[in-house]
Amino acid sequence: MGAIDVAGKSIEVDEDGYLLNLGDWSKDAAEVLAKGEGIPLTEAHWEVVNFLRDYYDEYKIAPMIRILTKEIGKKLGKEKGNTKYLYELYPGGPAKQACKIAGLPKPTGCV
Amino acid sequence: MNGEKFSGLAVAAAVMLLVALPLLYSATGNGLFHKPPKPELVLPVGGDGKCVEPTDFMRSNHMKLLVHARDRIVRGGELLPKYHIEGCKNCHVKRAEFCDRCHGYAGVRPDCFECHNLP
Amino acid sequence: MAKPIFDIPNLDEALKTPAVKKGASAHLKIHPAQPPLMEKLGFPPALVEGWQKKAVEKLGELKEKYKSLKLFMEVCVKCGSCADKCHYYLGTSDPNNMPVGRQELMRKVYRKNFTVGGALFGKLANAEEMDEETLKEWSTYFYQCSQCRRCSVFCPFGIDTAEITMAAREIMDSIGAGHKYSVEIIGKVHDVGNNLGIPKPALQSTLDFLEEDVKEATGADVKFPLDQEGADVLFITPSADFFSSPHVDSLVGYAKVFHAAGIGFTFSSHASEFANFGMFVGNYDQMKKISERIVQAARDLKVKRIIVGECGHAWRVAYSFWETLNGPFDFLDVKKPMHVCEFTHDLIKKGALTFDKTANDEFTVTYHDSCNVARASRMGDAPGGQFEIPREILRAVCNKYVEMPDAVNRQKTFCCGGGGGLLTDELMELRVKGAAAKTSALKTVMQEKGVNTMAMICAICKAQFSKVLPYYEIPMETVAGIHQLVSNAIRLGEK
Amino acid sequence: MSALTLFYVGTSYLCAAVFFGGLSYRLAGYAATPSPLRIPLTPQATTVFGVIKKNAVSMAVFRALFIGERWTWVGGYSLHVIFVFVFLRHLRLFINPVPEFLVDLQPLALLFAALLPLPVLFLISRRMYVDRYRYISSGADYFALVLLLVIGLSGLALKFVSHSDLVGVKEFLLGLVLLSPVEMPSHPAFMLHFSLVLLLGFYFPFSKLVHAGGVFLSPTTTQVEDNREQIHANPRGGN
Repeated sequence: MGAIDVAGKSIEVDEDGYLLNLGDWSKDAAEVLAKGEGIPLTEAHWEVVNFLRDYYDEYKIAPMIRILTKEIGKKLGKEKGNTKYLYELYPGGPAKQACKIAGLPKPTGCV
Repeated sequence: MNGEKFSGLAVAAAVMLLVALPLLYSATGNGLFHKPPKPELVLPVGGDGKCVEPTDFMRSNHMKLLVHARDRIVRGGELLPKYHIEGCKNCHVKRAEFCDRCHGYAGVRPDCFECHNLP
Repeated sequence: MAKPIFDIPNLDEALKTPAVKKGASAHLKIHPAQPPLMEKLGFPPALVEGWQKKAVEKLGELKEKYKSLKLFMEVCVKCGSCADKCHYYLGTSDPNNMPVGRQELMRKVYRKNFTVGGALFGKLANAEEMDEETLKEWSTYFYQCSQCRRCSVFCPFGIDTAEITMAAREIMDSIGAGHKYSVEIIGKVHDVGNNLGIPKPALQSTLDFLEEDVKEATGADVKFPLDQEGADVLFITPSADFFSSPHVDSLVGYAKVFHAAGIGFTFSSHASEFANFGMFVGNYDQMKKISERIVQAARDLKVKRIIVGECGHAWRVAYSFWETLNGPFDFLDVKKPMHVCEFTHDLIKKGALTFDKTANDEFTVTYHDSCNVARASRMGDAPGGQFEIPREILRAVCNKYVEMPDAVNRQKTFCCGGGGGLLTDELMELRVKGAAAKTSALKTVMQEKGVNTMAMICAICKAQFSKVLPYYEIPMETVAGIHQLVSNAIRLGEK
Repeated sequence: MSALTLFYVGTSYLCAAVFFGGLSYRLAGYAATPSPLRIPLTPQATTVFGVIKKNAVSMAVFRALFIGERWTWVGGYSLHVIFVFVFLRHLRLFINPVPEFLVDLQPLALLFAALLPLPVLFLISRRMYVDRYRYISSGADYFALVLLLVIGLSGLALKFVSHSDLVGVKEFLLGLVLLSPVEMPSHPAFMLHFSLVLLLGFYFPFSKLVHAGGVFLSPTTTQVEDNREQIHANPRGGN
């Protein structure tokens, strides 16, 4: 267990660096989390983060990767609607790395 | 009892039985609690009743004396009448009544008689 | 991918026996399970008072409960035949990852407490008490075993380290020292119905999405029904199939097979998970409770039979354990669980499916035998069906199929490196190193025979290889499910 | 009866009790412990006959070791084959009359039995010089091998160096078997050899040497794999 510092405020994270309390998330927190992963957040990154958060709000789980790619494809054009593009944005994997930055719990299972 | 447990116990019993088999074999021959059988030898009647070496020594070592003697006589050309097998015949007249008794008992087959003829 | 902070094994050397390096993987630790997670499963929340004694008591209890444990503790002659057969030893060089070395970690406690020699001679007889140091070793190295059973193939007495690892984890759980990954996942199964924690609405939306997606791509109305009472078949699959790639492509494949064969099936939201991590933690009651959900779903949905998807350890649980745990399945028409490969294979043999094999022409395919399918279960009527049936499917749907070398194939297959409850990020170094053995074989057929696709039927293998192959500069797209390739080639008779 | 004979006779019977009792206890213990779940190592035969057939072959040739570690197989297998000849060599001292075929076998049995030190020395040095085996070897592993070595050497000494009165030895051993002990031949090499064998007998049931019986009871290799054909209930019931 640890904590990250977001604008002077200490926020608890789990062993893998995921937020313990979803309510603690903010855009600043996302920036800090992204920095920890070595990822500079661009507009394209935010597309993914926002979609994940919206989906999570509704379904209490991150979306299937296929749903995510299709959604990104719809928004940003077909050539970006694939896993390869997502891995370019989030080399650690869209499920795990993007979820972390979006403040979602870590998807665990046979994934 | 389920099948596996039964087969397990059967295997355990079989292993034990395999080790105990010789005991059973012996026991059926003579019965337990009887002194073990031992070879009955017909000893020479004539002579002075003494072998070339003491009896105890001969029991453990006659084979070596004979083999050594053979080597020295046959290969070395020596004359060694004392340990020559032909000398044994003077007292131990019948192979079946002397040699074979112990050899049969211990399951040892000597190769002396491949060449030497002892009736 | 983030730069690794550890050495990546050289694949050319990966199958060679390394020199012993003591403590080489001692730093690879699991995350302990937090108290609430432990309590949910009825385990003590944290290390209990007098845990040393309690651990020994539990060991004593388990050795009387499992013949395997008792016999395996006592008959090892330490011949060393297993020593270099473990992918984790090959990958890490740590002697505690030699199967016999791992077993010794438990055996020394066993000797001390349950053998005359150990009690009399102590350290001289390699007997030691359960203490802090021992627990540390246990919680390290019993989480560096993927329960793949490869060692037992080479053991003259069939000693299976998996049985010992399961017992060790059961003992550790019972004294309050659990592994977060497995314990958390089992909790989610009880709460939500699947490992990933996908609630019913999300599951429904995912399946709806897939229906649309397949319709778009093929024009066929392939159904992905959920909780449909009275369907012929209850289909149970690992929840990763609803979430990850390439897993989902096999999910699409299953649905297409049912569609093409005209057989109705349904998923269940109550039992939306095939995986059974109860086996990984060695807990009989958990394993039973987890699989009970599936039986319940089958009763509730009034199906005639249960068919299961591509998952290795769960197939072992289903094939070898289900009826013992939850049977008999008298209420079903077909009482034995059926693997989706058996199902598809039967349909192919009957001529009920047609394929356009050229759809897979861009792939030169090889097959990875998953450990629990290969060494702990069967498919079809004859021993070895678990090897032949998947291969026959692949040959039916692909033009280019290639075998991996015999030394790492079929019964002698190497684990992907992520099985047995080790598919967790904190063990990434172990997973990468453990994958080296099989990956080196893959690389051989890639170089020599132009293989670009490795098919498999295990959700863990798929996730693990997708993640670790890039460390060896092999693209993650190399990984495929068998029904993914079926999906590519199957003709749906429409469009 | 001399005090020495009395001591050896007493110890021999105690040893027999410990050996047979201990081994039975251990093996029956394995047999009686349940296997709640079916765990055969697959692919496995689907019938009892099939499993027996498969194991008869793989146990007779030490198949797993053969495919696992060839040099250890060479040492281990030859040692076990030699045990068979050692058994055939000694059997004549425990049974009477001696069957003819056993007498015929003696020269051949001696030829092989006399090789015993070779695989033992090989197995000892393997443990000493290969790092993996050195790591896993403990005092007990060396003890068993060294004990075998000195038993073998003392036995060979009886044949080749200091010959004993074989008739006296057989009478003594047969007396033990028939529960009617007689005087023990006081031959130093024989006493040493016999003492070491007694030690082995005492040690056997407490040690890894029970693998000799345990190998037949291992669930992974001996369970029939018939989950498709049968329903297996947990012999313990619910858990």
